[in-house]
Amino acid sequence: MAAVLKEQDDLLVPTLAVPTTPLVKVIGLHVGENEKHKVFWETLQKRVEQGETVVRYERCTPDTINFPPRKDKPQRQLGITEEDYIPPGIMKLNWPTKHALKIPAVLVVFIQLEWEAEDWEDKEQECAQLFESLRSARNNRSTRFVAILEQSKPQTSVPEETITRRAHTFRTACDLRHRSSLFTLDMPQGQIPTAVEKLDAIFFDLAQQHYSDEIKRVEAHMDIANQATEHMLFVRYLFKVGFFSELKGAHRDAISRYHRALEFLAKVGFTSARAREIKTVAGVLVARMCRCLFQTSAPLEAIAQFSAHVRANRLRLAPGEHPAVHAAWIAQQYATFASLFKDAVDGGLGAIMLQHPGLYFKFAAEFAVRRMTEAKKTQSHTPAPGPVAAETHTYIGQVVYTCEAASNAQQLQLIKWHEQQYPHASVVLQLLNAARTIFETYCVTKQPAVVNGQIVAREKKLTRMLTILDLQRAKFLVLQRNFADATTLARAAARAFRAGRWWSLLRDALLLHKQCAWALGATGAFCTTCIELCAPQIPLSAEDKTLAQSGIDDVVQGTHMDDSLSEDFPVAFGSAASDATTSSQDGGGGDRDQTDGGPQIDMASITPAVECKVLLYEPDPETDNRVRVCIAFRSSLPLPLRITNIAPALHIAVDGDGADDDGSTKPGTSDAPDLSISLSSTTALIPNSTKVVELWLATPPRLPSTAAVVCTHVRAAIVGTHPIALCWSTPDASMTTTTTTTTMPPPAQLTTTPWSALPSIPKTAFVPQRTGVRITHAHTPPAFVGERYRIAVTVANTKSSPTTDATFRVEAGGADGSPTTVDLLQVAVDGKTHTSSSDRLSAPLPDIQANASQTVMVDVLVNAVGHLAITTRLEYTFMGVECVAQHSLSLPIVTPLHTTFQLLDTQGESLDHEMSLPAGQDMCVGVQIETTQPERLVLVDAWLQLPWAAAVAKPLRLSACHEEIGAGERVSDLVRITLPPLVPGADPTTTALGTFHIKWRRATSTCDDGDGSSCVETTSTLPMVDIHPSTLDCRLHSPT
Amino acid sequence: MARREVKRVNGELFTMTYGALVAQLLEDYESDDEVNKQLDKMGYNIGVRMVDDFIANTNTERCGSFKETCTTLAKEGFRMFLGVTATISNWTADDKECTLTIDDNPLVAFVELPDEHRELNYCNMYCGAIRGALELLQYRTRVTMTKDVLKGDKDTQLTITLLEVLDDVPPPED
Amino acid sequence: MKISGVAIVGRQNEPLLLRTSEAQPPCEPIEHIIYAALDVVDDHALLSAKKSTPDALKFYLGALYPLEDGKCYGYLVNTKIKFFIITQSQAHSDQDVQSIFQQLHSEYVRMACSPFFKQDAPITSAKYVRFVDSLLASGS
Amino acid sequence: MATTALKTTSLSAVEFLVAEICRGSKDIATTHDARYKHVEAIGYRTGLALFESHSACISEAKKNMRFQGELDVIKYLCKDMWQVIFQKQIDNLRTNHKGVYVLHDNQHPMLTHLPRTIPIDENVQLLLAYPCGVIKGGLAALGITASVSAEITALPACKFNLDVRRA
Amino acid sequence: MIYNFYLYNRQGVCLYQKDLKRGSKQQRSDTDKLLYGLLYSLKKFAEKISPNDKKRFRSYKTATYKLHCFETPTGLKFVMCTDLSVGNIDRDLEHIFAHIYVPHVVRNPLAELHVPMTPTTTMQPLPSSSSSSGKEEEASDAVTATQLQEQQVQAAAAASGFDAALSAFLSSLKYY
Repeated sequence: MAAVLKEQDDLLVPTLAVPTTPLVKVIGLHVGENEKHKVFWETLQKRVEQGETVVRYERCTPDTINFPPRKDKPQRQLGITEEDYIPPGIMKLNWPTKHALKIPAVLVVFIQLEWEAEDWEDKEQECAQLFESLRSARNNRSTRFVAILEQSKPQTSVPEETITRRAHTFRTACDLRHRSSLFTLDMPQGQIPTAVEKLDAIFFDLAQQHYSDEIKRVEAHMDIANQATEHMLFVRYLFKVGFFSELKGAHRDAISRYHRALEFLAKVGFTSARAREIKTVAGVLVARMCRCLFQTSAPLEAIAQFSAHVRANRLRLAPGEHPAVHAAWIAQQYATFASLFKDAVDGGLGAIMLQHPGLYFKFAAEFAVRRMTEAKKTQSHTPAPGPVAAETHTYIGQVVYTCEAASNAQQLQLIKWHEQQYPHASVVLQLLNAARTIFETYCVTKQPAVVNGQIVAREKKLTRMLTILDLQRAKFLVLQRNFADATTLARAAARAFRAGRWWSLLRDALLLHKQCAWALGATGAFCTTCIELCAPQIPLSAEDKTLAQSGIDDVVQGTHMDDSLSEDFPVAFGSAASDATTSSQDGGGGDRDQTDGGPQIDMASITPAVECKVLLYEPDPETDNRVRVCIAFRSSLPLPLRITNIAPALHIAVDGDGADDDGSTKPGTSDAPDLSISLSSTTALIPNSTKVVELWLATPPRLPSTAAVVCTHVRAAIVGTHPIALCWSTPDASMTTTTTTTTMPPPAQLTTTPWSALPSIPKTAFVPQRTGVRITHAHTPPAFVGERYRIAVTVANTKSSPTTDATFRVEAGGADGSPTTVDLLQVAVDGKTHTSSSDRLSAPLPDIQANASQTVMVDVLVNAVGHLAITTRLEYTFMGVECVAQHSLSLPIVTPLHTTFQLLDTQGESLDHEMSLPAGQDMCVGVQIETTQPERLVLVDAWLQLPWAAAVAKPLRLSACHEEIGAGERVSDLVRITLPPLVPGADPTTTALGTFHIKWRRATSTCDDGDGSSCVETTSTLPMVDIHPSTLDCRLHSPT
Repeated sequence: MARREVKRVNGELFTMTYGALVAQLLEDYESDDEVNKQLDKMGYNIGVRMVDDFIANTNTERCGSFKETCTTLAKEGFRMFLGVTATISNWTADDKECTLTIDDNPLVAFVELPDEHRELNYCNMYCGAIRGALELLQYRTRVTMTKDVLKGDKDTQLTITLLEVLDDVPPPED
Repeated sequence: MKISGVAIVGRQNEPLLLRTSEAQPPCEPIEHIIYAALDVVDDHALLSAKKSTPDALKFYLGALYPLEDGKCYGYLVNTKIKFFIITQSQAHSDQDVQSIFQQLHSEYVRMACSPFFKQDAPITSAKYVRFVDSLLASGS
Repeated sequence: MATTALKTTSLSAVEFLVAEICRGSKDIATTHDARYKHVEAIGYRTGLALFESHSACISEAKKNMRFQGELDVIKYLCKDMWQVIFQKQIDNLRTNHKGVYVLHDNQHPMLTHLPRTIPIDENVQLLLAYPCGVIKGGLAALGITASVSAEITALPACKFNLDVRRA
Repeated sequence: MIYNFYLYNRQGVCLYQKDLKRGSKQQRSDTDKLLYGLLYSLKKFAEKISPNDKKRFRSYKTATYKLHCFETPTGLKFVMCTDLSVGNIDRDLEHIFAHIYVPHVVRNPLAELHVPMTPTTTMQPLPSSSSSSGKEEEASDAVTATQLQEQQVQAAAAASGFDAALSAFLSSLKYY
């Protein structure tokens, strides 16, 4: 990771990444030749590897070991103020490395010297000199010396007093007074490991002592320094103490020291000269703290600590400090922390979806981007800086352009130059990549999914976060000119955003995609994106939309494009045809087959800027048996667009299996449409107005009666030398069967009807069952018993084409077979009448012209109370298809007139049946007629008939004729009759006195013609009498 | 007047149903004007029913005057049906015209009138309802919206004009 | 608390309203923040579907994920509408955030009750936008 | 929530309005289907708004809590919302746990004023278009798409059949 | 005992009538018209002569029967003919209005107001039923059987509820 941060930042890397464990160096260990040494050394290494020890061991020779020189500081007495002494910087850059890598805490010297060696004195002298030299080299650092005397034979064999004596002299000679500074290695090879274990522990202790001494030393300085004023010094001291404590392994102490260091740092004057240095130091301090915190496995503290740090410094710019520099600094902070975090995680720390290193890499990237933009702001080609540029790297965070050495002008120039050289894009990209890899591992969640019945948890990637990252990555890939990868990323992102209807994001993705397509010369992809960019949903300034469209024009015209489109891309467009192949691979939302040379844009797979709807109308008479197709276009492009070769693909779907029919005939699939046509004339699409292209297609002469025409897709080409085909296809073919032709606006109105109101493809048309004929009855409810009822049946051809060989059928009874109480008399078609005795009649009908109508008269005789139910059918041929229209009528039938009789004597007293009358006696019959109907009726005539009475052969008329009665009114009248002598030999049985007849008609219907067409006669019987031949009288009976 | 207990329901239901109705009508008809008409018509049909329901629940004696009637309608009627009260004011000298002000008009709660429907009288049903109710009480009136909250006025106001006092239809002469 | 952005996302996770304060906009484009945050909301939704602890069913989802300079909070209501608040500076009491969400929601409901309200369409109601902006403005 | 802001109206007012909507549908639509759709659409809008505004606070206990699953929603519909709309609760809820629910309403307010004896024809069915729409819209507001149909068992009882389409 | 019951609206349409005089065969056809005329003039008369503004006319007696009339402000007239023994039954008539007419007719979503509720309204003269077959199809279409039925149903819907409730109520009256 650290590799990302160039220049100044790199210098910090050792400081930040330096190992913090005690360092022990070993001299005189000849692993090569000496078997024992070998074992000794390997055991140590093993311990290090297995983490049994924290000590770092290094082998070296007396002359390779070199302690960094300690530069002598001016001796300071108490009470000296900081005017006398201002350190040039806060912290030396190389200081931590010096102590962590160069200066050992313990120096172990192996010496092969037997206790009983003859030349003991000489050897002792050598050692003395060696240690002498080492000591001088050490220049009074507190590094501990340890000597190890190797013995070939075990000590026990040596007399006690020799050892003590010689040991003593040796110590004094080499000045190894310290208790644990002289050891002997006398055991056999096998026992060495145990010995090593002991020694390792001892070395560790010594190291601890060493670092404690160092701490004490530094603290001594602190005591004399002035807390109130010499902040920088205190920062330095505290840092040192902290660092030593780290080496010591006392992380908590370290943390607290660093903390205090920070506090002091905050007090240091924050001048533009120092700003950079101060912030860098702060960064270092915080980094060290976080490192400790992670090591003491307190990640949350670390995070809190760090975010506090960033929050404190985010806006902390010194006057005149260049924002780019600041952004760079923050970016670096994040990057550092991220890598620390990452290390911790790799070291087994658990992280969660919402707290993981990836986030911090992301943030780092954000600031890297900000740095870039800030740098761009002041971007003006600046020459390489002069000799001033010799950078001094003695102090942390001091660069030449921030140290007082350079003037402001120079500084600015240097910064510009520096930022200019800086490979921003790649840096950002690396950060983003790092972020993404980590995101991938954490953006995973368990999702319940139903697998054959039971619910199981399936892992699901939360891809949105990644998509966003990819979008950004794509952006920088473009800057890096890595267009191929950028394309793939951008397209994937675009797909996601399109699906989610995140238009503004989609726009960004598309713009990238477009740039790539441009650079790669992928015509198809380029045009696709351009078209989509113009879609109304995409938020884009008018100019940009225009730009996008002009891009298309350039392609179709094959003109070379100016660089107006995007800064400095290669003009990559050759002829569209040649690029067709490439475009088919990396073309945008799904280019399909390049059948017609140029690339094809499938509008169904993108957000279309040019919409297309197809409406199919039923065949028109003028265009005998041709389907009329209206193709409506609406373009959202800013400028007019000229298209040509408009070609709808129509299929004939037979109902029922229509669905799978369409399934097989989706656009793109091989089989050709049943009906097709291509309009070669060009059409201009005016922005945001509906343009309708109308054309007719011949249908096969005789379609099955359930056939329907289905449009599956439409193709059109943008006019130009390298035309680009557009293809609108049905979202899914299954819909085709469901759509109906009911709510279709007439072609004339298409341009005016709102676009949303237009039914969109797929659209079916020409469903032949739908007849063009309507049958209606004109009549007056209710029907009256006895009436001859004339029903005017109007057969109207509502279509604009004639109906041929029609037959009109009528039958008694409702369509549902409900019973009726009428007799069909006749059917009259313009004058000609057709009669039949049966309860069904039929008559041929002349052809009915378009929008004409034909009236058929159906006469029925209503013969009883009940229902007048008739059903009329019309069978006819329409567009060569047999059709049927049916209508049924049902009316209540009532008796309009009620008649009641009374038998009276001449005085008008009503006769009761006990009374007997002699023959020749006069009597009266009182008749009362009333109607319940609202309709007024006219009594044309009314008479009595007494068949049995020879005397009164002729009917006795009622005077109440031509009376008109309405609801609730009554007509009554008396007829005087003389009971005649009995007919000789008349059978003495009960017979009717006679019958009563009324002839009437509706007041509304005129009755100039005497015929019964409108006049109705209703008959009712008079009361009964019975006749006794014995006596010459008859006895009346009251009516039964 | 002894008022009987009237079953009451959450006011939102009425408001929202009415809103839904208006919105739907706007889809079905071309012009706002037609919608206004339809609302007025429906209002009338509701009004003629409401008035009987009202009388049945608050067994009111016939009000003496048009003035009295309007006041009752504003006070009692609105309270009973919509749970708000309206106030009658600005009587003309001849007591033939007044304005009815609906204090917090429940119909317009939540409503934000879109600009394309400036012509719409959102609350036009009031007019019809009042007209219908008064007509059954023998007053043929013209009711028009004069102020509309949705059009920026501070409250909803209707103007009621008495056109004619109806009398029982005499029996047909015969 | 400083609110730098407010977002409302519809049933199909399509954006209905995205507003940022001009004074202090969030560090990255609000689209990026919200789009990514949807992942976390999904996660919550799945969670609540599995276990039915009262907390899992709360409208208030708490902080969704950390931003460079703030947090993104989420609020998922019964009607599957998602509300988001982007704050600057890290620490806020949940009560405060929650109360803001409740205001946002109830105002939304008022708007949604308007008969002219279009379901699942980007929010155009001037009234509501004004309200949201007032929230953004009152940053303190 | 906005709910508290509003006063109450009389039940009759709502009845009159709905009845008039059904009657008025004649002026817009000719066929019965069209009329039914028209009325249902009005119900639908109502349901959307109504549930939108109520789904936040069902009960103090469940304030600002999400429903847990479909059944929870349906129960809410039968108890709380029915109370809001019709001042009663659904009397009986049946489900096959596969997305089909049957809500029995033994005394449906839309039908109470009808005489028991009249034949169940289109006009009577039309009265139920509104509640069906409300249910549909309400569920839609809560993100459930369902087909809703009502059938009258014996006046004034009726049952609503919900068929939830699961994605 | 109750002889018969009539309900008129202000237009003088007899919305409903009921004969309880068992087995009376006199023609109802015009009595309702006559009765309305009578009521009308009585009302006018009462309004003229009444000293104070309590103008309402409640009932009158003849040798054979007593007629009670209750009129709502909306001009609905509830009329009942009873025998002489019956006292003031305003309360009952008002009850019929408030608890039978309103719930069963006014609040009945299917009922048409102000059309006669007798189930035999099928024969109501219909606007477009003028038998001119020359008229456009639409006109004659308007009179298809289905529409007749619809009207019947609605009238019946209004009637049956009201009818049932009314007779139930009447029979509950002690002077029934």
